[in-house]
Amino acid sequence: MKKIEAIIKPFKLDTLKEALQTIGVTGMTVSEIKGFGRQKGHTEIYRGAEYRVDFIPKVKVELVLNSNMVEQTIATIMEATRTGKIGDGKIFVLPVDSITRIRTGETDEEAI
Amino acid sequence: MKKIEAIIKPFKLDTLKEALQTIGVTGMTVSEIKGFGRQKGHTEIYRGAEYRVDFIPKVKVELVLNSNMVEQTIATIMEATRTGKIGDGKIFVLPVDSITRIRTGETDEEAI
Amino acid sequence: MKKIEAIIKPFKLDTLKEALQTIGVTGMTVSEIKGFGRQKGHTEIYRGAEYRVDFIPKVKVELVLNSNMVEQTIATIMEATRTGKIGDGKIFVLPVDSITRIRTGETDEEAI
Amino acid sequence: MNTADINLSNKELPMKKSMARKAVLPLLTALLAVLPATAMAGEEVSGSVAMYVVNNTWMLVATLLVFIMHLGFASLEAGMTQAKNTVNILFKNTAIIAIGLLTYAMMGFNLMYPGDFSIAGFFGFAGFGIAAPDGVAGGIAYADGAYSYWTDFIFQAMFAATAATIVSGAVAERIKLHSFLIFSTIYVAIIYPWVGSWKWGGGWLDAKGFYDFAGSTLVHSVGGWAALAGVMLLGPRLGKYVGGGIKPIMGHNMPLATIGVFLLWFGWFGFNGGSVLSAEPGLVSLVFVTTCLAAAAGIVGAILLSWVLQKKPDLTMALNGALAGLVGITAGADVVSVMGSVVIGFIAGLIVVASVMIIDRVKIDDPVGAISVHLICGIWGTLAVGIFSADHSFLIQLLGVAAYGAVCFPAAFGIFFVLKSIFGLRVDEEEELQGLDVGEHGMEAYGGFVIK
Amino acid sequence: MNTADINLSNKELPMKKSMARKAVLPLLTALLAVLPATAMAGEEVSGSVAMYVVNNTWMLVATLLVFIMHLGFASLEAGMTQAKNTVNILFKNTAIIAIGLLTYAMMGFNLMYPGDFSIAGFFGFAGFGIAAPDGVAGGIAYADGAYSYWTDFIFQAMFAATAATIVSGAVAERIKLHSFLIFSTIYVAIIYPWVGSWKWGGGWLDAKGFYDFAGSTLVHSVGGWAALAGVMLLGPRLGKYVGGGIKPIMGHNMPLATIGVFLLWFGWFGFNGGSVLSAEPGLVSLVFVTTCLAAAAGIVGAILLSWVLQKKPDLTMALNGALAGLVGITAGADVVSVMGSVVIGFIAGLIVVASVMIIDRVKIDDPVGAISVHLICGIWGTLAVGIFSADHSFLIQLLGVAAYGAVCFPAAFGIFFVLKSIFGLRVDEEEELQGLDVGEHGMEAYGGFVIK
Amino acid sequence: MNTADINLSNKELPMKKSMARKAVLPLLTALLAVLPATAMAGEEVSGSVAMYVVNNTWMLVATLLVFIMHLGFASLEAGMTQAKNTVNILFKNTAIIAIGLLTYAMMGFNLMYPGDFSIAGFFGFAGFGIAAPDGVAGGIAYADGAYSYWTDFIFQAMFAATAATIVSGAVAERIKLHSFLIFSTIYVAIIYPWVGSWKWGGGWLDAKGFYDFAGSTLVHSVGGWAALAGVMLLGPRLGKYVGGGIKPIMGHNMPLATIGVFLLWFGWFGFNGGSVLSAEPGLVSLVFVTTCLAAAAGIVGAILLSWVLQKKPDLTMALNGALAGLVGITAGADVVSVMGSVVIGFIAGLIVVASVMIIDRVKIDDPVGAISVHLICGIWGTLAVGIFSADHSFLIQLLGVAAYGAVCFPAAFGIFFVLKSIFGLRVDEEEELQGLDVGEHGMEAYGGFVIK
Ligand SMILES: Nc1ncnc2c1ncn2[C@@H]1O[C@H](COP(=O)(O)OP(=O)(O)O)[C@@H](O)[C@H]1O
Ligand SMILES: Nc1ncnc2c1ncn2[C@@H]1O[C@H](COP(=O)(O)OP(=O)(O)O)[C@@H](O)[C@H]1O
Ligand SMILES: Nc1ncnc2c1ncn2[C@@H]1O[C@H](COP(=O)(O)OP(=O)(O)O)[C@@H](O)[C@H]1O
Repeated sequence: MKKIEAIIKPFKLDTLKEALQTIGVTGMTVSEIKGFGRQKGHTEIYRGAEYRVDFIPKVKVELVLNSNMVEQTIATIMEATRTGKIGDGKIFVLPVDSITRIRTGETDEEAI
Repeated sequence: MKKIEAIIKPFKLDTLKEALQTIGVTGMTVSEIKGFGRQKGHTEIYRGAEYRVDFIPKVKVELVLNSNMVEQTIATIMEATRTGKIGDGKIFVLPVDSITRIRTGETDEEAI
Repeated sequence: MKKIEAIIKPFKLDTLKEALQTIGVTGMTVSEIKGFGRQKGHTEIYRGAEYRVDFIPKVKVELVLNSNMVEQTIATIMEATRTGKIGDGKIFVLPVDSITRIRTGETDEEAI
Repeated sequence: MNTADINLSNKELPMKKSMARKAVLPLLTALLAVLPATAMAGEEVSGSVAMYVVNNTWMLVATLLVFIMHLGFASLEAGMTQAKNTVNILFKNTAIIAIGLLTYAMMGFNLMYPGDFSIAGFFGFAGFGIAAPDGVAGGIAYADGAYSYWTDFIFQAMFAATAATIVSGAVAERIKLHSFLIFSTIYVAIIYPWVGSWKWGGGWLDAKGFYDFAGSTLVHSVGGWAALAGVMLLGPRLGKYVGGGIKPIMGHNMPLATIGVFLLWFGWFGFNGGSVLSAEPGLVSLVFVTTCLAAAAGIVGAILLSWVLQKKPDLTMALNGALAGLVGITAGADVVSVMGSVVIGFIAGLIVVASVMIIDRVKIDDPVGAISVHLICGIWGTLAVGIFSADHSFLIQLLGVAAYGAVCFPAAFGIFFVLKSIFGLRVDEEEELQGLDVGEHGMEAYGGFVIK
Repeated sequence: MNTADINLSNKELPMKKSMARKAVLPLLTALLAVLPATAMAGEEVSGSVAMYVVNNTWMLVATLLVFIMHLGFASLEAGMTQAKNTVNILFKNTAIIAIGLLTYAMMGFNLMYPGDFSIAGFFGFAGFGIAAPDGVAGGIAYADGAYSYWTDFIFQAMFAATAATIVSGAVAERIKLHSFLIFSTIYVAIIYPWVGSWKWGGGWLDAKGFYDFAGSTLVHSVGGWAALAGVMLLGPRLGKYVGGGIKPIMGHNMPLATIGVFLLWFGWFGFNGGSVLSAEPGLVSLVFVTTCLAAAAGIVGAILLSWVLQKKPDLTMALNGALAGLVGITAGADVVSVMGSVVIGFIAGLIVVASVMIIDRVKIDDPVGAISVHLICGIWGTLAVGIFSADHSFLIQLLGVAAYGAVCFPAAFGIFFVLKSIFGLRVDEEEELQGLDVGEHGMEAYGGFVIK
Repeated sequence: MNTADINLSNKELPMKKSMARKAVLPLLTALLAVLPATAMAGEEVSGSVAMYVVNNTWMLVATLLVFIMHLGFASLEAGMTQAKNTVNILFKNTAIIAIGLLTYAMMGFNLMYPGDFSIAGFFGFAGFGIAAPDGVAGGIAYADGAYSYWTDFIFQAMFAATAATIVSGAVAERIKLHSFLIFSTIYVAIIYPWVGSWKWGGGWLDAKGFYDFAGSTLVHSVGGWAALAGVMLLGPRLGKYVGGGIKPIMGHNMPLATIGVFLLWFGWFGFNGGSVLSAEPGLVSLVFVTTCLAAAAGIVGAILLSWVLQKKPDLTMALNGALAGLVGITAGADVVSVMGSVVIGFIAGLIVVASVMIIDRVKIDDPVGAISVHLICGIWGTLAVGIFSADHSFLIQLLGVAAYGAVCFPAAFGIFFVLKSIFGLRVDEEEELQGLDVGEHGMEAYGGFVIK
């Protein structure tokens, strides 16, 4: 089993959610984060003093799924969230040892 | 070493914290996230227009611990947070290569 | 490839960011979390009733990078964020299977 | 003035304007219409008429000040409770002012000021609806040149809704919306004005010499008794008292709570200042002084005691202290000395801190401290009149306090009890955990988070 | 008094003080300076002079009440929109009050109250700038003892900015700042006062017997028409209407929106109460009553309808309902019965809920419901005068409504259209997604997150 | 009226009521008690008495308007600083109003208006406590029919606390609570009233012809000098100036800051309008006009300059601009022309933007811009009287400015210095990083996050 962490632009979340549902992803966990990367933040002035906004608001989507789903899912994410502009984000894949559904105690595949 | 990520219902956090302390878990990291899953969100109306609340507020608890602690911890989490109702959440276990305590530089087991 | 998760004291973020840039880290993801650990929270009184503030505000920094960068990066993080006081935080290293840059479709090393 | 005047006037514009803008009788003529015969001597306005206009204007200003107290309550209650119940609290307060004004017009006013009592000094009702007596009877002669009939009504109507609002804070975060609304409607339409008639309507307590200048008892305790009844029937919020201990539930927005308290104080200038029922300079200004010094002393008292007991000064206690001082001085603002007002306020500040802690220890869960502020300090203020004013009897004041408690608490308890058996009072556990905003209103107070 | 008096006075302190603090003529003398000849009989002040001072004082209080309505608008609009556009909305409202006051002094006042019309009853301009007539002409004689010239100006000036503010809410979250500011300047400097002159300036509609007491049409509809024109040219916010469906965009701060509505109601005591243009007790108090009962009925109407239609009672609808009732009663607050005011308000409450939903379905995106509240209910209120007041004709009221629509909508549309072709009206997509706060102002409304 | 009247009256209810509700002498009789002998001719009220009541009523309204300015300050300061210090700021402002009112009653009033000076024109003290002169001496005769003794006291008392509040914003986010409270108490109890006596108390500067209508210098600069002294002794907030550069620290809540500024403006109608010390129509309305136009021009000036310098228009500068205009016009609101007020306000708007930037560059860390707004613009406004009013001398105005600076800055510096050596002024680094809310008060402003 794998965990996919996708860092995307906030306004792409709805599109992504719908795209993932169509390929049968039944669950995900989402959080608001701030990103630092190639996409340089802008310089602003507050009461006369300059400052750089380095961290840009992004959304992190976490998906745990079967290894065999990974490729398709990545493809779907790219399709749904890509704008071609710098700052589109990244997709990380991490190994997962086990999954448990708290409600039923089911584990691994059944728990997804 | 392993990392346990538990997605739970927010109001269960206090109970979980106490349960984990009793089994000797000395540290954890917590964040507010939104979850999408089998537990379907409700439909609401705002100023006459319908909308679905798909993402439900959840809490994510991250624990890094010795591999030998994993089983007991999962059991404890389930006990503490299970309501039997849909949306209780999930427990994911991920491998961890190393741990370092910033303050002392201790690593791995000593750093937990 | 590895993922480094560093839990640090919030006011150390700026220092850390600058330190990481100097060693050529080009991207990171940051989030506000609450931490529970050896650093015991304080007891407060609200309208006459005591309560413990167990969870202390922390910042989580996530870095995905080449395995060969890990050591140096850990060293840099420790240097930048260590105060020697309890609660300085932890550094976790997790394995990463793959990285994809949404914008270009580049993968792994090129995608960092 | 009439068109003739206009053409004569050397500056047409404003005349044309005022003429254009309001299609009413010219000013002076309008006034002549409401003059007592004695003053009908031609164009020149008499001092008495001018005095009537000043008095009435002040009463109207007092009215709008009392109105803004409802925003004060809404802000304070919302700030002192959890974010997930904010919409519910704001909704309740918005609904209550509407209900209060309409029911008071429908029956409250004539219940509170029946004129003649059908049951001597105890109950009277002058009929449904409101209608101004014609001519001077509804104008300058209505209250001896102090205010018009409509001014009397609207000023009193603003007071009415207040009593119900006091309850709202105490039962917050767990009461079913419709049960609360029905309770408020009954309480503000019947109980508040009926018991009010005993004193302000010239009923039996008034005859006994009981004194309550602006409502420490008639408004605040009356609301406080209902709050106590409601909280007892509802029980505490989930997670408030666990394993014998008290788990504080933080207010979610302190700036909002502070705005609420300052607006309440602001409105109190009209609540107390207007209760002089005229613009009489000496008296109104004295009331301003006693009211402000009592509030100030209440803050100091609450800060000192909370600093001592909690090691750190508690903002919410300082805010409660201000209100405690204000509620405390309300019964005697015009009959106690300035020094007296400081002492009354300071003691109220001490009382409110102690009361909040004690009430919490006996596991009565009052999220905003409404019972301590309005009931306990309302009682204190009423008794204080008997202590700090030579002209009033402590025993009579005590009798008044007891009389209101003896009727209001059972009445409120009864209404809540009936509602509980019919609709239930409390939302189900899941809704309470999730918050009443989503449960009762299907929305969040701080929506628009990117992730919906 | 003069130094002599002081030395004679048995209590020096305050004399010295007031003397010291203001370097003006002693009070009575000062007044004598503005007395009509008839009253020059020595030291004693006549009742008429006292009356003049009361009237003027009330008008000044009304002025500051209308002022605070601008904070009401700012809060309501900010609360009902997204956090990322909050600074922009607050900025717009801060700028508008400044622009409104300055342009009204520069030309608006003399456009709205030209005195003589150059084009009979249709257009007149008394010249740039403001200057008070000397002596009594600018004082007690200016408006027949109702208020001074400066009072007249500042009261009217506070009204002026309101019209522009109404637009701000409807076009929020997507309009370019400078385009909006230019529009507002033109609209408030020229259109609002010009069309206002038709009625309040004593123009042709006034001659026809059209009635609009405090501005359901002259202020609210005038603003509403511009809002409609702006929204139509701007188009909806991104993501509001997708695939035929409506995606609601939540307001981000309900306590703020509630504060806004209560402050607007608070200000309305001056908006309507001041429109009596004197402190005449009977009339001002009647206006207080009709205004409050209409607002209360509006709340009830909106709550009931939204509860029925949405299953859950909607706070934002209750808030819009209060405003609907207030806008609805504004045209006839002094000429309808108390019962009439309740009916007018209740219907306004129903209308606003229906209107918000319908306007949304026809894909006109009005984030705060300004069009429904100010335009639709403004029209309803104006027509209601023809229905609920025996002395006014429905047809004439209809004519007035039509006349304002026929001029204001095209005028606003034209101005927006020109601005669109020159500067563009709408921020680019990326800025809209990111929010106008960063885009137009380079800052966040809720900054200071540890991660910058 | 008396019971006899009642029975004669054709409408018993209200009579009974007003009788019941207040146990004071019937209105007219009450007034007769305070009439000057000349007016004792029977029931009929003289115009002078009516005038006295109007004047007094206006002064009381002005008083409550000044009161609400304290909420304005609290909101502005909280909004312009970080969330983690919000409770501390709200607490300070709540405590200050209490301290200000109580100390002013205890000694401030009699220090500021001593009547006779023990050190000619320089220092005088009329004794501890407050007590109204009996009968007419404390009523109609107290200030020549302008207001009663109690009105005088409470109006002045509301001003007093203001000076201390100004300091609070500048020293925010790092000062120890108790040190600040002690400082405020001393400053508001002694320094403010003492130096105030030089002008408003009829002291030496008054004799010199120095003019400060409502307190550009006596209130705002006096507070500003203390703010400057405090900031210099405290040093900047951690992380504000690092490596030669300036790191802005964002305000955390712009709606709150905006509410603050609008409430301050709202209160200014009483601050300036009440400083006429009567309801004299011509003068009060003129003051309303100059005050509002100056504020409006201040906004425009600040927006323009910040737009030019920062490329994007800064909301916080627009807000500071409004206050700058208000502070600027305060010294001469009644003696400059309307055009003059616009110029004064506009320049103040430019000054405040430049001042905020310069003060930041010289590393004086003033989180809310209090020094620029109150001190710098206070000085500008005082000098402007010498420029824009023919009747006043620039040099005398300059002398006044210098005199206050020469005493207030050293005095404040001295008090802060002593406190620093005894208790220390600044919280420790860890507390500052964590925030004063938890450190000093053990609570959060926005608590109730699910994770405690
Ligand atoms: N090495 C990294 N580790 C963790 N997160 C990263 C890393 N690089 C980028 N990110 C995240 O991805 C986001 C987008 O990356 P960025 O370099 O700005 O643009 P792009 O995705 O086009 O390369 C960043 O804002 C950050 O949140
Ligand atoms: N595949 C998944 N990947 C990541 N998080 C998930 C996944 N499935 C569920 N979750 C998280 O677990 C929460 C609960 O899951 P849900 O399916 O709603 O109920 P249950 O836990 O009873 O299966 C979701 O809200 C979501 O946060
Ligand atoms: N076992 C753990 N798993 C996850 N996070 C942890 C763990 N232990 C500590 N942390 C995180 O690290 C932070 C600091 O740890 P703590 O034990 O308080 O001090 P120190 O870093 O000095 O050991 C905690 O607040 C928590 O967020």
